[in-house]
Amino acid sequence: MSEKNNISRREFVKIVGAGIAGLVVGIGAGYVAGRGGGKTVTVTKTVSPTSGKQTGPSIPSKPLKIGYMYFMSGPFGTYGKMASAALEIARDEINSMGGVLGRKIELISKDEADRQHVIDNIVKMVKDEGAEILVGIDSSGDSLKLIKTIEQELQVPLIVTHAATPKLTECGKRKFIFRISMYEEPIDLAAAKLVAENYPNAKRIANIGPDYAYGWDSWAVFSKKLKELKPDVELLEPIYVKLGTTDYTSYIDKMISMKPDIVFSSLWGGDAATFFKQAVAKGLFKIIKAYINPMLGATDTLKAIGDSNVPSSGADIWGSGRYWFLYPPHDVYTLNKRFVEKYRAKTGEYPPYVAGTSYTALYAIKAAIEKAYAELGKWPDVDEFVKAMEGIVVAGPMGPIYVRPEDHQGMYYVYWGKLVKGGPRGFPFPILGDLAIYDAGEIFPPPLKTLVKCS
Amino acid sequence: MSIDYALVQAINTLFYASILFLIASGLSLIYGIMRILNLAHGSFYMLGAYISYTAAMLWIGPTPAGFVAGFVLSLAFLAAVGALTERILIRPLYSKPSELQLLLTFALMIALDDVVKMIWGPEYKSFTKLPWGYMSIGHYSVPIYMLVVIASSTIIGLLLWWFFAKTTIGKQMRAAAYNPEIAAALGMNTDLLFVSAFALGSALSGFAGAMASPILTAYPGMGTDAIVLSFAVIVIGGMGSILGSVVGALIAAIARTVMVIVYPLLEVALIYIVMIIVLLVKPTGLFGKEIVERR
Amino acid sequence: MKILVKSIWTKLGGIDVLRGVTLEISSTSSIALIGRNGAGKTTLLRTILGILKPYRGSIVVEKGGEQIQTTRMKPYKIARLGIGYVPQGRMIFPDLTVEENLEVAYGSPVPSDVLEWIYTIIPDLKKLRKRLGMYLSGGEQQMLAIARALVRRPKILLLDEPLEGLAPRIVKTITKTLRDIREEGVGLFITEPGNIKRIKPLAEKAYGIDRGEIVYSGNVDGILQDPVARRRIWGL
Amino acid sequence: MNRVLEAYELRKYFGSVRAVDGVSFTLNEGEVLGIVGPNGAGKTTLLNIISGVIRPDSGKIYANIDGKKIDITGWPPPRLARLGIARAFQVPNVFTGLSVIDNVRAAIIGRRRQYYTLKSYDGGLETVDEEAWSILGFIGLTDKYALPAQELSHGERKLLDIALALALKPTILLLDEPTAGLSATEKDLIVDLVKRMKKEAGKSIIIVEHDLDVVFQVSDEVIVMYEGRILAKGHPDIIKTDPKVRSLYLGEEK
Amino acid sequence: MQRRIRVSTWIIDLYSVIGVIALLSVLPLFISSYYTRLVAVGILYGIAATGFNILFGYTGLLSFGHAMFWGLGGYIIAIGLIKLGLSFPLSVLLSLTILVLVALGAGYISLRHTEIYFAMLTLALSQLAYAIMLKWRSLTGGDEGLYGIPRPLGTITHYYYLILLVSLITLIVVWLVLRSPIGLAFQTIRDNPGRAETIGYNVRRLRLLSFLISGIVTGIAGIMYVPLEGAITPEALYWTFSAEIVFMALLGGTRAFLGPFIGGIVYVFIRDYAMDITEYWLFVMGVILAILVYILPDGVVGTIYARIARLQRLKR
Repeated sequence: MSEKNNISRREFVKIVGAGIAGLVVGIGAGYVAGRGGGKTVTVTKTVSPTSGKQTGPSIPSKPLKIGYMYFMSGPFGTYGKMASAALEIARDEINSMGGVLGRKIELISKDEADRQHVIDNIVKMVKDEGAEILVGIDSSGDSLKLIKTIEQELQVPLIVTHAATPKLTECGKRKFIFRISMYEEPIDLAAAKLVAENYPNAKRIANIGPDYAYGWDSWAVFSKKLKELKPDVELLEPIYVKLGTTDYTSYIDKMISMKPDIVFSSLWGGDAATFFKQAVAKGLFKIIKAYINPMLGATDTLKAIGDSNVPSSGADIWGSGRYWFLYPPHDVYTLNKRFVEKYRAKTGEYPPYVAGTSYTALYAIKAAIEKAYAELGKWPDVDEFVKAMEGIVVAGPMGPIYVRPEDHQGMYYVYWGKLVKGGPRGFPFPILGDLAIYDAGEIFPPPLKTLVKCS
Repeated sequence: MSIDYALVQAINTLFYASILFLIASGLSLIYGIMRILNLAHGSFYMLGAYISYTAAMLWIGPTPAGFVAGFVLSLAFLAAVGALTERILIRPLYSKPSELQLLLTFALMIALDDVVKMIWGPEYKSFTKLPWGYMSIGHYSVPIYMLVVIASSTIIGLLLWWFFAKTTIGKQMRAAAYNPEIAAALGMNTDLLFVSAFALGSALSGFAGAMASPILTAYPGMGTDAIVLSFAVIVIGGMGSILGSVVGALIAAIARTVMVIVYPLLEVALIYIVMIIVLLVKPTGLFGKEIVERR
Repeated sequence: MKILVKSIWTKLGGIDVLRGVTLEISSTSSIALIGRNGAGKTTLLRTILGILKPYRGSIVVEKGGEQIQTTRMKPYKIARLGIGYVPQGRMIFPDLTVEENLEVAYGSPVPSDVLEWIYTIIPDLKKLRKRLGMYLSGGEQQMLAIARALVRRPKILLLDEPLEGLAPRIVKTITKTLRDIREEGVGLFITEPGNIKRIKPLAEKAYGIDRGEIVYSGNVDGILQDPVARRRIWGL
Repeated sequence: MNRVLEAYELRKYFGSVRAVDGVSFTLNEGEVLGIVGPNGAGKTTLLNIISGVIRPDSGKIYANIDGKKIDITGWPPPRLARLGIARAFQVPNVFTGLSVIDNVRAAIIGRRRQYYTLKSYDGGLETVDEEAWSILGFIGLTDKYALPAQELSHGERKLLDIALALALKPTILLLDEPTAGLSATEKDLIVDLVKRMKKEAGKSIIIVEHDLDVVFQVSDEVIVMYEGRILAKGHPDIIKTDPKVRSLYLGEEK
Repeated sequence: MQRRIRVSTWIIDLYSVIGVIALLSVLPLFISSYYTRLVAVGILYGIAATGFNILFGYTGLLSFGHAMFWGLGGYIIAIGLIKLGLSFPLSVLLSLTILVLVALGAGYISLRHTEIYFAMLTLALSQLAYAIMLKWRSLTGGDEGLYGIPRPLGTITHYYYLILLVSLITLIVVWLVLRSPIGLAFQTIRDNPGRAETIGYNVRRLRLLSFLISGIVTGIAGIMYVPLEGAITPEALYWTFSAEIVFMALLGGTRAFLGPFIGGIVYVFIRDYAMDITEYWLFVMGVILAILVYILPDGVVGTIYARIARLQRLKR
């Protein structure tokens, strides 16, 4: 696998290289594009960083208010807590460097768990509390619900850091909405490749996912791609369960009775952990070859699963996510190392993927504003900000992210990792061991093209 | 369908029915004796789950001793919570319209969700280990823990039967359920009987939470789903009847498993369809007696 | 022991059912309270027992030289002072057996000596021990209701229309039983809708009640001679 | 004299209990028929049969209203009400949340079936109000018209209950223990009202009462029931001295 | 005898409705568009609670499933607008038609009982509707619900006035019905169904009528809410929302005509405030509700009415 990864890595560097032309990066950070020594790409600052006390006449003096919304309570409440911790780290860093063109960042927030009032609350942050830019959104459904409100009513930029439905960016170009984080389609496409390449004998493929668009779309993308790569697979009747289901035992035994070789599952958060534990208890992993979960690379889920539940034999368990705190490796990519250390100092935990992407979002905002300032010599208005965001490259803990202008979608590599016990490696929870890295250029569909039905 | 498969699904069903029975029997006995529909009953289930988590994961560790300590603690704690709830919150409302009792328990329900978040945080609390190992049935596997839960709830069911059939205080509760005024005038301490009944019902719910959470995990809001299912169970079985709770729980669990296997689309809906049919055909439930509203 | 009822007023469902009732019940006498249906007899008993609270007046239990205010006391505490209650319509717990009915009133399985004592007074119950309350006949239920009131060995027994709705033969049996109980040194307070003949063998003294007011107090025969009481209670 | 109500051999058994066991009687137009008897004699069951709450096991009831003789056996209360047989209840059966006048209006509107209109019930239906005020005047509750029924005294509620029955413009009025729960003075109000309903409003009335004193004051004929049967029947003065009745009530020797 | 009747409380209610709506109509001039939206939500909650109260406060039936009408009204207009591509008026018409059918069906079934069994039947029916909306993915979007629902009249403020107009009409129609003999009939059934029957009312038919009107009014609120929010999820039908509707009605007072309407608005503002001061806002709501139960069982408006009534009586 390493040979192939070397190739894809080079592909990726090309894309980043393309984006680098004339780019402004808020952080001067070294990026080492490879594990254990490869070619080093240094992201150079073509425009001098605008940190410091830089206040022109056109720059407002009041703080820059950024509103964010995540699940702060309920079954997925940890996601918000983790993301907001990361946002606070980024805010403090930026503010200690003098803010964005001298404007300090101020964060305000609302709870996405209040499902009936997601839109109300977003509107409140903008109209009533004066948020100039929005960040966040955990649920795909909520992100789609917000499109109309953001694009037509509010007309403020929204940087999505978590919601992963292709429909958000790939079903028509949004004007004010950007997504800095990985979306589900490349991860699912990579999963299909992973299965096709590593499990040539696997025939029967089962699915259990949450009963909403994310669950259906993930299976649709994965299964379509897999059928294309490996026409002999048999796709079993997919199982969908209500979000927040706690008793999977009957489903698991039903699945066992279907005798699958591979189980694909897009369950996430607490649901993923609950399912996993019951699957262990029910011996599912003893009878299958591999378990593939695109959302397993979440530290909170892994913590809930616990080392004791990692089967020592049986199926390979693969997980992915938007960011894995051990990649790029700390010894070669100091930004990631620094972020993990800061996050641990603040929360006592290892950063989950939502932390990585939300942290990066603030730097993307900073970079875009400074880029626009460099070109226009003034604080950008909304349209100018949008223009600056398009094509920007920003370095986050996961490495540089290139924001594709055509669809406002952030691009970087996809990783898949195999679940191993964390204890022996010094972690208090299971971690993803050997990583398979899929280059963005290779795995991303072209902009505004998706296997998912858009209507 | 192979016999192995049928067997494991039967065990899954019994496990689910056991939990439902424990919650619903508590709700049912409180209603039967005191005519109070406690909406916070599901929240007591949730509290039981968290206490068990605290004992087994935070204090003692996921050993059999930790789990057993969790069961016992949640039973005791929820008995106390139930007693205090009846004594302090509900008793002043006995003379008021029953809507107010319903609203008060609703208030308690939503408040307890947040209390749990304040103490334990909003995330899923998941037990990383089940005690007592696993058993194989064909190429299926069954955690012994599930069998322990089924056995425990069977024992609890028998104990409840024994309590109401054989002990004086159990019989006094039945007497008070029939006519609390006469019971009091004959010298029975009905205040104590009501507190005890409420405590017992609440303890059952807490115990259910403690038993369920190692497999089903604990999370804020788990009570809201549990209470509405319990309503279905006791309406089907008959409000106030312990045997009704057994049968109602079995019907709910069987309906669910069958739907999971045959037609998952209807899984969520079926229990309410059964509930509606029972209410229309036999409003007192399969084993219920006529319930006289009491003010 | 004595129960002193001092000009109590009690409302039931917004109705003044008792309008200043004063009377005295003692453990050394057998008293009849005679009044039509709805005159306030049951309400009076329920007020004495603390099930209903008077909004004016007071009730005092005199016991062993002590004066105990029971006006605001909980019913079970009043009962435990030594007051037994045989409610109107018997109110036997239907899904408990005869012995269980006694057990719940006693508070634990009834000790054999108490049980023996009860069975000597009411021998008919012995063979019905295991029968459910709902399967007893009216007379049997009445026997059980009396037995149930006796298990705590009260000093005073309040009986609400114990002879009502029973066949003459059963009335005789119950009457005998009650006289035996009286012999055992238990005071009786018996309400009666108006049949002087059947209450006479049981009562040493009578009160007349009409529309929540005591309209007569004296010996049993005298009530028919009193023109006011006679008109108000019987209209004859 | 017109017999507005005739009942023949009414029977109703509950299991082995013969609550009403072959009772026949007639009610003459403009007269008051009193039904008395000790507890459990079957008075209430009889009244429930006449007012249609209970269907008799056997027997017939006929009404002669507006010159037609109609078999009304087993008719439900609303149908009887439409025909002109209304009942007042032992426990005042009024609409506690409504004001006194609205109680009466509701009954008048119900009788007239005037409810599919968007006119206000609260003053918008003038003929209804006219009638309501006259009933309140007759019954003596005019001063309390605005009070919610739940704030009335028990006696006033009894009056309102009778007012509801009167609002149905009945030919025959069935009164179930109209003085139960009343004080001695309130009782006289009712006695007076019953007399006026007979004399001034020309109602034919059946009254079931425990208080013989009341019955003797108002009735033209009295039926004494015992164990489901008629023990004696006749003019109040005759009944008063009937030894069977005295024995029944006082336990005196026959 | 011909004394003049004291001014009818119904006239006071009408003036209150007009006064409150007038007040609400100038409100957007003074508050931000966020608060305009919030008030709009409050108004619609108020209408939903008013609908509920026709059944509960006036007819004496405690429904524990009124979220069904709110949610179905919302879902059907959303389906009409985005799945069937109907115009706004046509979608409203479709939604109302289906609401009538559902209300008649649900009423026919649940009115076989009263009191606790009625509450349980309405609960079961609404949970069934919830399950159907959750699972009929092709039509309802499943868990995720429907979104991107266009709002007629564009801006919030314009739509606010449409909501206000609809609310005014709805309140006046409800007012007309409740002060008509039908409303009196409902109240007689609430107080004493047996007697209502004997004085000539067809109790079952009138209960069904009340259920129908009640369901439609709550449904209208749901219909208007969805274009405001632009989205709907199955939570709109979950039983806890039914309980919230009960909460709103009792908050305002079920014995006062405007009680539930004011209750809805107050509810939204309490919640908004609670959410601002703490993430544990549900706890705050629970405590407020509990306090209400003990000290203000007649609700906010109901208590004011009772005070006024007592003053009036003292004067006379």
